[in-house]
Amino acid sequence: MTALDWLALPCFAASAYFFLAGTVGLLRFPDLFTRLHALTKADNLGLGLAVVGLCLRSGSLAVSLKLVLAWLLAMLASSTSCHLVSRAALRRGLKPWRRA
Amino acid sequence: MTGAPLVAWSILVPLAGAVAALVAGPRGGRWAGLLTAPLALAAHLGLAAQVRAGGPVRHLVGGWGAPLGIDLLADGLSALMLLMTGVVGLLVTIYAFAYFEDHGDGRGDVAARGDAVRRRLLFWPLWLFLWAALAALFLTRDVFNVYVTLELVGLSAVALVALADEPAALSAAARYLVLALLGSLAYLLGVGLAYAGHATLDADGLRAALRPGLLTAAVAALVGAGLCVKAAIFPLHGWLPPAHGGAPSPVSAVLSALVVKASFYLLLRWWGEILPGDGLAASSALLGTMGALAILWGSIQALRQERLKQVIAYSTVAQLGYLFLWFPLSRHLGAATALQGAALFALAHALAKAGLFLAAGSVLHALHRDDLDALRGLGTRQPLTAATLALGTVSILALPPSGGFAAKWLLLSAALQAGAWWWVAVMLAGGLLAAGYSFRVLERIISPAPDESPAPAPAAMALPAFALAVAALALGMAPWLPLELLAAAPPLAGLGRGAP
Amino acid sequence: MSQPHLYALSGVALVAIGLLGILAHRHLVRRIIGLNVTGSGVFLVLVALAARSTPADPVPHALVLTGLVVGVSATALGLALAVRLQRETGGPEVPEDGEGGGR
Amino acid sequence: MSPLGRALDLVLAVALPLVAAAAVARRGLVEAVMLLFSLGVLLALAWARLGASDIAMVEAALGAGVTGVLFLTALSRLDAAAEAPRRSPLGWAGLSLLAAAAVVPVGLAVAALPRDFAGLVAPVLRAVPETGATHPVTSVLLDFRGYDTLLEIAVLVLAVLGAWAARGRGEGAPSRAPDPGPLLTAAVRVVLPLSVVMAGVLLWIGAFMPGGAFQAGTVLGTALVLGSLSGVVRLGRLPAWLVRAVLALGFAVFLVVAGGTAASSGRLLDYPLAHAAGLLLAIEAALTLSIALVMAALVEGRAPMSEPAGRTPTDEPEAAP
Repeated sequence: MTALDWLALPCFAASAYFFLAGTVGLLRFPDLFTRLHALTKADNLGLGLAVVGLCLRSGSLAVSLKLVLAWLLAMLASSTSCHLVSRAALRRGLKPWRRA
Repeated sequence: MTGAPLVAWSILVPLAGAVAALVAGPRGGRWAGLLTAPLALAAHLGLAAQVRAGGPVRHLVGGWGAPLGIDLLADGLSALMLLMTGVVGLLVTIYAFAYFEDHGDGRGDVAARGDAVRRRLLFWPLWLFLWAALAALFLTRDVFNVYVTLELVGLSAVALVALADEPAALSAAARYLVLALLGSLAYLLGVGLAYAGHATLDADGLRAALRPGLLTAAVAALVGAGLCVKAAIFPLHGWLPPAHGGAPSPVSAVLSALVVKASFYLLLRWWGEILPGDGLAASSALLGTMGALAILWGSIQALRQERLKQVIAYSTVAQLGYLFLWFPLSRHLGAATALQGAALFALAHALAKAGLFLAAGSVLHALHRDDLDALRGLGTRQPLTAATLALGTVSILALPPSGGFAAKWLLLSAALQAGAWWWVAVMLAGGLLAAGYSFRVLERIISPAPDESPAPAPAAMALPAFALAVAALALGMAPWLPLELLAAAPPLAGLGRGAP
Repeated sequence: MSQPHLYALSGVALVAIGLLGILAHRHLVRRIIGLNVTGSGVFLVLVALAARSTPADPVPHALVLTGLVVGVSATALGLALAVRLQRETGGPEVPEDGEGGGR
Repeated sequence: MSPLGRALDLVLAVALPLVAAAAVARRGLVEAVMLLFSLGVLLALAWARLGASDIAMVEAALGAGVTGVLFLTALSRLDAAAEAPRRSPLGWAGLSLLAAAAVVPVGLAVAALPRDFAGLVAPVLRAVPETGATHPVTSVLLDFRGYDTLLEIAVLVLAVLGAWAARGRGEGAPSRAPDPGPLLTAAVRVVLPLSVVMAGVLLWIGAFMPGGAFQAGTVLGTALVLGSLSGVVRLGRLPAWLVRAVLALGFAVFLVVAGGTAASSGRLLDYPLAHAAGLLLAIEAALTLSIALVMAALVEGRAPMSEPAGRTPTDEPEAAP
């Protein structure tokens, strides 16, 4: 394994951690808004870290750029859909959760 | 064969017609149909003449040849099926040209007028796609290409039924769609397994490669089950009467006359040509039994119906059963006669049944109802339509000199040659029951007319229907014409299995 | 078990599950779901068995591409029919098999 | 094969039937449909593992994109909240046994197939240089088995006609977002041009690597659907004849090539070698447009009948805001 591969390893580990955290949040959080929060924030960060790791390992600028583009598009999609879902929920009168 | 690849034109012409009809829209679509039909029939006729004169015609698509490419083949049987499609197709086209123009116009509300436009827009491309799909199905030798043509046939048939308004027809279309898709997936899995074992999708390649064994048994079971589901053979026939009975009449005619033959044709190719003959005894007997039950059950149900189109539709369930008697008969002495009988039966039934459904459409057009009592006095009110119903029934009843008689005669003699008296008994019982349900129709036609006399259907509708019924009758006076075509390029060639 | 056989048997399981869905439900949309599962299973069998050669056999890949497009077409038609059925008959259920018509 | 890859295969092969079973057995309809999408995503992974990247691409675009939108639009018009009637565990067991029994012979036959299989790999690779493409799957799709593809396009056009036929009278356009909101509009405005570029790239590279008309067409079609749902693109405003013409375009071009080859060489789809690459590209470009419009039309769903006779209240395009 080269030095770059070693550098990529913590990125993947951190990425896996954030995906796991996001999934736990999706399953355990109390309402729609907090779940969306967990899903988009943590997963986007996790995806970004995975992209960084893959860029380090790819050793090619062209591939790295494509990976970054994929990340940007995924963020665009997730933030848009998160916005749409939460807005629809708000308009239907769903009240955000508050600690009792 | 350069310059006259009639095999290709037989498929391309209706396809081009379908595209033209789609682009032409609700106004011009019917003209595209009227233009396409004679051209397509001409291509089919030319191909049949070529086969008759020079034997089977093979067409290597793309010039590759199997196993890499797809082969098309016109032998006697496929040429015969093409002619059936072409003749019925042309006459139904002429009928539909008038039918869809007349229907809905000037009566009913705005939504009904919109419905009429929707039908005029969609019927023509759908029907021409169906025509092309049938031609492609009858001509291909590639078993995966068959899957694509089957889906084309199935989806266009479902869409044509969905043009109807009756809720019963729509539910039937939904049921048919599910069954047809399940059937084609089973077929596809069978074909996929065959490829996974033998690296070819060509019918002749598979015939050479398949040996009795586990793989072949699985392939046969999947292909057989898939095609039986699509063929609406007893006990899988439940969707057929409401779908065929509830569809617009030209659609009923092509479904009953042509579409039901497609799955049978493919089963015949697989059981007769592709699968190894040893080990088919049990499945052939099973298919024959299903056919026998279809004859009896379909005829009994036809006796109980109160609407003309339902009677005709149940008669299709029964008549399909006769075709399935080919499977057991093909395994005995007299196999050659059985094939002739089945081919002629398919042809005669197509002509007669299309004529009957079109005539029923003319009755509906004039009276807006088709219960059997509405037929009273038809003989004086709509003599041509009444004559069509009578002549078509003669062929369905297999009375001499009709085409139905010649076909049933051949099937009966094949059964006698095989010494299979039980199939003979089933056929005779089926004939008696058919006499029963036909009598209920004919008796009313000749009974005296009620006072009211609504305007009959236009001649452009009555004449093509009559022509079909006359053709069904004439077939019985010259049965050697199709049989010579069959003999000029016999299918199942070089096999001799089961048949001496 | 080799990789192709593993996936092929997984595909056979999908076929059975899809069939189960078609048998168990009368709702047309659910039956279409079952058909999609069955179709995926059939495609998986084909592609998995094509992976037995190196490189993978391109012919089944082409067949499955064709099949996928056909499947989407059928799904679209079926779903349109389900919506229509709901409006005309009040429910998207496919009626039981049996002798229909004859009214 | 690496142990990690082997483990992934094992997990996928087990997860696929589990997710499928959940999709089939789930009582809520929306959940069942969502599980079907998940199955599509897992399948895309399986295709990639099996070296079928062409299929993976189409599955991702079709399975998760177009099929998803089709199901969701259908659900929005149906009573989606209705739950399937409860079935006793015994009933499920009986049906499961029936379904399993039906496929056992197939499973046995599959298991008994040899581990090695030559298939048609060698003949295909030998003949690929004689086609207008270098990517074997494209060669099979458009040349060796181009006739299949011709008929398959007919199936696609047919699906649209069938959906129009089934639609019946008096049904409006799909309910689109009443107010898409600034974020969605902005996102779609970014994604649309990108999708067009992406479709062009896929179309072009299809000749020598995974990609081609289907992939390009589905990407473009999904973008059109997205644009039409968000109100950025208004397909309803196109004249009816134009919609029908573009819909037919891909098939018509393919058909003209088929007819031309049949007339000149006597054989259907026998491309002259010198023009093969150009012909394939022309076919693929026209197909891409038509496939994209097919996808959009399937979601949109109404038959375009603008002819005067067809002017009924239900056929009027919606009054655009």
